[in-house]
Amino acid sequence: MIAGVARYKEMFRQALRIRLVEEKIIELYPSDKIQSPVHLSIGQEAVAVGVCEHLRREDLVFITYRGHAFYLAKGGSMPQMMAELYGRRNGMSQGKAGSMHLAAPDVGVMGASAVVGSTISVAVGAALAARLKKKDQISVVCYGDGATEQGTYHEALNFASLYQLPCLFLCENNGLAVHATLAERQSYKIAEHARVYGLETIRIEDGWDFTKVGDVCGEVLKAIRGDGRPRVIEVLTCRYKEHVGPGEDYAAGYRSHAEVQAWMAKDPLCTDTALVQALRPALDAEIDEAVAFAEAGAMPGIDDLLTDVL
Amino acid sequence: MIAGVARYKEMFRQALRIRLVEEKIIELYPSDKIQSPVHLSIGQEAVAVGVCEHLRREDLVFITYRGHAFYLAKGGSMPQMMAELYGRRNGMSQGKAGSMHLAAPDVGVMGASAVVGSTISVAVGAALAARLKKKDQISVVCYGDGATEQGTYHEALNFASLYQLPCLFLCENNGLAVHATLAERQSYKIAEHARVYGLETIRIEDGWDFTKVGDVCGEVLKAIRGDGRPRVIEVLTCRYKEHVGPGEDYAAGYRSHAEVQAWMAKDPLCTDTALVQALRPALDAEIDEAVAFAEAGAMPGIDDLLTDVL
Amino acid sequence: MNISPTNLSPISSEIMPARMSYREALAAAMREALTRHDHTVIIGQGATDFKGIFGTITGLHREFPGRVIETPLSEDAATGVCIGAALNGLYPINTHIRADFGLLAINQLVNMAAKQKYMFGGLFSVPMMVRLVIGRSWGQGAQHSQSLQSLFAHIPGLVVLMPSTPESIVRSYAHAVAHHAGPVLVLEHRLMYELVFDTAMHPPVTNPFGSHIQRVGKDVTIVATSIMVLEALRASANLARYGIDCEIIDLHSISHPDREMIMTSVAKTGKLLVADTSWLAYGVAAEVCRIVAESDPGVLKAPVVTLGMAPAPCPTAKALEDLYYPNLRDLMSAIVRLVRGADDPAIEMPSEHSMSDFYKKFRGPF
Amino acid sequence: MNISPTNLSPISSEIMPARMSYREALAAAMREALTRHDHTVIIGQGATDFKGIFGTITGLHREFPGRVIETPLSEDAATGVCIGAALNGLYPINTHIRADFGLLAINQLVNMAAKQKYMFGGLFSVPMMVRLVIGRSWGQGAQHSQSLQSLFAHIPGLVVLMPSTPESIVRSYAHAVAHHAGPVLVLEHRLMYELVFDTAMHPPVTNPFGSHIQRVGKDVTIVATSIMVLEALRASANLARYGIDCEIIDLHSISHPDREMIMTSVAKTGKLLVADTSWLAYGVAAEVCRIVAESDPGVLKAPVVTLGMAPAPCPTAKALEDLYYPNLRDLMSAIVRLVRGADDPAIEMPSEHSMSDFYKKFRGPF
Ligand SMILES: Cc1ncc(C[n+]2csc(CCOP(=O)(O)OP(=O)(O)O)c2C)c(N)n1
Ligand SMILES: Cc1ncc(C[n+]2csc(CCOP(=O)(O)OP(=O)(O)O)c2C)c(N)n1
Ligand SMILES: [Mg+2]
Ligand SMILES: [Mg+2]
Repeated sequence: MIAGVARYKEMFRQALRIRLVEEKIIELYPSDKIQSPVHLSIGQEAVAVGVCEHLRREDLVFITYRGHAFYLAKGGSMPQMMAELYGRRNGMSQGKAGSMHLAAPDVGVMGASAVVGSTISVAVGAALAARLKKKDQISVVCYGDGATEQGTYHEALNFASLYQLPCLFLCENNGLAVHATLAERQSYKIAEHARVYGLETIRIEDGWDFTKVGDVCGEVLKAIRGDGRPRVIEVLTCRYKEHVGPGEDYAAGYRSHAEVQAWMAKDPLCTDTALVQALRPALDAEIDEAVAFAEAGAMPGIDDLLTDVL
Repeated sequence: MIAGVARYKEMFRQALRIRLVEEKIIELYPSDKIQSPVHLSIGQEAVAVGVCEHLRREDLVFITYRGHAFYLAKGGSMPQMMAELYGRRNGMSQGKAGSMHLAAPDVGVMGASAVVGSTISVAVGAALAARLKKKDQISVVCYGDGATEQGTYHEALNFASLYQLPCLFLCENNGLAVHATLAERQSYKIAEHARVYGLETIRIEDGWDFTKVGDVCGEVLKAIRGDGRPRVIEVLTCRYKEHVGPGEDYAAGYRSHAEVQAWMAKDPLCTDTALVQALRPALDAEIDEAVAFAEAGAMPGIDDLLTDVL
Repeated sequence: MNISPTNLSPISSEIMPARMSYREALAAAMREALTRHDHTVIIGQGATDFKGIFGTITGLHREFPGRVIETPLSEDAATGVCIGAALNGLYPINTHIRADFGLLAINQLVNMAAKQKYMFGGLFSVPMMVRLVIGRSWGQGAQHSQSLQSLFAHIPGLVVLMPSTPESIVRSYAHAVAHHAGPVLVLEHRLMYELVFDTAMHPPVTNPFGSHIQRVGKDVTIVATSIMVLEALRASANLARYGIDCEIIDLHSISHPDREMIMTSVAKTGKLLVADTSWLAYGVAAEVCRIVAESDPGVLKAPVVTLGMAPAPCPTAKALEDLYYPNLRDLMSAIVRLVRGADDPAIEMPSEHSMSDFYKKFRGPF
Repeated sequence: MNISPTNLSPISSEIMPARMSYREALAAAMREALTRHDHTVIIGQGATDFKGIFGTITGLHREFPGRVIETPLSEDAATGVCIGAALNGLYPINTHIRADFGLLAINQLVNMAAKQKYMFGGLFSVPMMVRLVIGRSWGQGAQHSQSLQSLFAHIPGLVVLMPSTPESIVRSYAHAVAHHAGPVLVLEHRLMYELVFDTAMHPPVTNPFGSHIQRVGKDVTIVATSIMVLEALRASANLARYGIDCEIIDLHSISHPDREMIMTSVAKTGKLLVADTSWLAYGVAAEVCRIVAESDPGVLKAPVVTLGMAPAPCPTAKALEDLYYPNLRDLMSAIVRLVRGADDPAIEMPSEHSMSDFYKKFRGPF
């Protein structure tokens, strides 16, 4: 691991890279070049960056429709992702996937699902295969706080714990499912609930702090690599944009803008403007290239329509 | 409530009545008059008898395929049940239900389901209706330990707790789901797990003791009637027969006969043979009448086949 | 059961004005249900939020306190809750913003709701409605675009409807709430929500749970569902100028299609085209073919033509999605070939390639 | 994908002896899968218990330690686990002792397994098998008797099979494990488990994922599934004595029926009867009618006749169940009427009323 300042800078760069990609998406959106729902991670980047710091290429992450951050942090190709959002043939899934279904198996980004909670047990199954095939590999599943309300979550925690499989349950708790708050939806505390299954569970409150997230994830992943047992991390985080789409919807009144502003006041990507300035040019160039790659892509056509069905 | 000995005797009678009905089923089974899977409650009668001591006619119980005990304890008609097992027109569901789907809405026995876990949320919904319609009514759902592994259980506990609905979750924990033990299936403790949802939960270890079950249920039901909030009771119990069917399968080796024998040694229905002798004649007569009623029933026919579909 | 025509009183213009969008009709139906029937409740994810299930129930939770109920992300339990509530005196309306999520509730719908009445020999009934919105366009992709009517319509005990007009919504939803004591599933098409209808232009609905003739014609029978009814109307209007006269049956009742209406029409026209919103295999296309094949296939003067989604999951890219769904041109060509026996170069085909370009108001992000 | 015929090598008599029950064929297929393919695992409730999924995998957990895996009562997660395991190099075989419980797993099967390959443009594949056992008789009732093939066959991306003979099991299961990198659902019929087949009596299987001609005839085409294939064979044997010559197509591949085989046969016979194990509406009956109606309904010399479960949930009482399922007499009468145009009093009808009386070995409690 790169020590101290260098590490901070590198993680910052990763997080900023994600944010700038998503800001580019916001900028492009009115052009209708991206005709697909986009669930932005702006505000939540530190989670992906923190976990991925300690993941190896062969480790797997199972993600959701809100998947840009994890895809990029785990090493997915930015140009191919942009082309995928554009619905082009040079996207990694030839436009069949779009923003909601990012994947890059070559770097361990397993497919994102847009059905809430549906990848949790899938990740457990991948861990089962890792165990049986004696792979030195961790299976990480990222899901939102809302996903914990699905029955499948209960089933998957139980299965993973029973068989003591090498997986990490990573809950990105942004306090919202679409527009509903935790209090409207949950009678339990996520971390406490997970512990009932005999799963060691850590809760990170400062989800804006990528180094802190990285530290904790580093420890936990090391433990999983050591004993092959499943663990849970809950990270509190904050989504700055509307649930889906490029806008802000503070005016809708379902949450307080002040709370988000308080979070932003701690978010290095908002506060460390000097570093943003320093890193931005290179990142902007990379992003522009990705956009150019996407724009140059051919449209998929009738020859693609019925391939890969079976 | 009837005090002391009289109460013991009455509850004993209720429990014995159930056991004798099921022993009659065992006796009849080789005749192929009952051509339907039977999931016997022998060994578990005290649970139904204990809970139903404190339920009113208008209270609802949602039960499972292993439903003879609850059906009878809540006041369902024995002749109609027997006729239902015989597949006759004078069964309460004209033979369409059979042993796995007992119901008697006039006394609050809501339909039994043979899909494990599927009535749990249904009971919660009935409690929601009770709340909205301002009925003074408790909705009780009985389910096995295995049912707690279904995702729907998690969802239903959360829903009931969030809306604080007047229902009782009653888990009959016989330690087995078909032939699988708790250790093979559960990483959590049922009572501890339920508490995570903010539900007051009581665990009864002496599930053979109907007065004890009655005492605890009485308290808990009183509390629910008082504040309208949901609660959970887990009762440890013991199934003496095979999972489904009239036989014993100790030879199969999936559980120890000794443990069951230890349980039987405490079970009043096994030990208090004097009281059995005293009560038996009247109960046998009632049961014989029920069987006669069933045998006299007409077979359902083509006119019944397509009624009550929509 | 109550799936046959009832005596219908006229709909007040307050509930159904002369011009009205599909969404407005849904909103009117929901408000009516809550206003006229005390025991009606609405249960769903996002039921109380500011978007109000795409604007169909916005604000109702304030107007009817306690009767519009948010649920956690727990489709299975929410459906079970509705069944239990129905068993105990309420009329629950359960919403899903995508039909795809209905798969998480299917155990409750198929193993429980559909069977409660029969399985217990009539001791119970489960009056409730499930609203399933079919997603389409703006990159819904494979998991937000399914049109699962045939899965449910295969199951005895369920009534499955696909309203295609405001009147059909207003009539059938009111009938369900007031007169049918069983589970009714309605599949609403998201692409139509903002479409404004001239309500008088559609023939009046006579059987709320039945099929409707939307256009009388003699050359070909088009049996269509949901948005494909509107496409069929557009195609027919275009083709009428060339002397092709289509009869259009709005199937509407997917679970209980009007066999007689279909057979009478096909006997007259001799030609049948089925246009559905889902896959052809084991879908509406298949079921309509069964009706004809079992009744009298001899009336067919040509093979049946079927249109639906391509046999693949739905791709996200617009370029592919436009190929995935049949468009107006595909439909018109199919009709022309069926009626004339071959393409007819004299008939001008629309240039439009994408249905969503026509139903313009549908634009992301949601 | 690999759903077309491959060069099939002969099956050793060790795996398929001359006389063998359906259950024994399943057991042989399961053992073969574990023996020949290191990456195969079996996952299901009761997978390691002494009953071993009705005797099809008994003891395998001891023979193949760690590869036969018990699961909690969590159908959804168990299926998800299988999908994840498949994505990461295993070939999971997931068992359900009743097809009805598949509804608890359908979100994973339809929204995930069926779409993994297409949705990601070919980046993933999900090689796995799901065994769904159809319950029947001995009072299975509404929730333990469903035959849900059409729900799955409606969904692109799934292969759905219903083997009716030991050879079909051995061939298609081996093909799935060795050659098809996608989800395969097999529906096995509980009533056939103890039925002993004379394996040489059935024509050899040439396409493991295809349809098979089980009997060549000229008077009527019977397209049948699963146990109805055996019923059709029994009916045909009886009727042959009266000069009625049936052709029987074992549909087998519910998701990918052999359209050409069906059309060639119907073109020859002019008469079609479809006998399926499920409801007619939106079922196999409908899909086969679609194939004919789309291809060439003109070949039909009479309306298609369809047989399946009555349009209701399954009743428990034997007296009703016997009416609920078509029996041999129903099938024979239907064939006679279709071929002869009317009942023929000269033809002796079997007295048997219940199919389960014939498949005698099936007796409760389970
Ligand atoms: C099974 C299912 N139900 C409902 C939805 C609609 N939906 C999409 S995202 C979402 C909220 C999910 O919240 P959470 O899990 O906290 O993730 P977040 O969006 O906050 O990242 C909902 C309800 C869905 N996609 N899938
Ligand atoms: C959803 C579902 N999965 C599997 C089954 C098969 N099955 C029937 S009873 C049973 C065991 C249930 O155990 P438990 O809940 O503890 O109840 P018990 O039988 O012990 O009373 C199982 C797995 C089923 N009926 N439904
Ligand atoms: Mg969230
Ligand atoms: Mg149990």
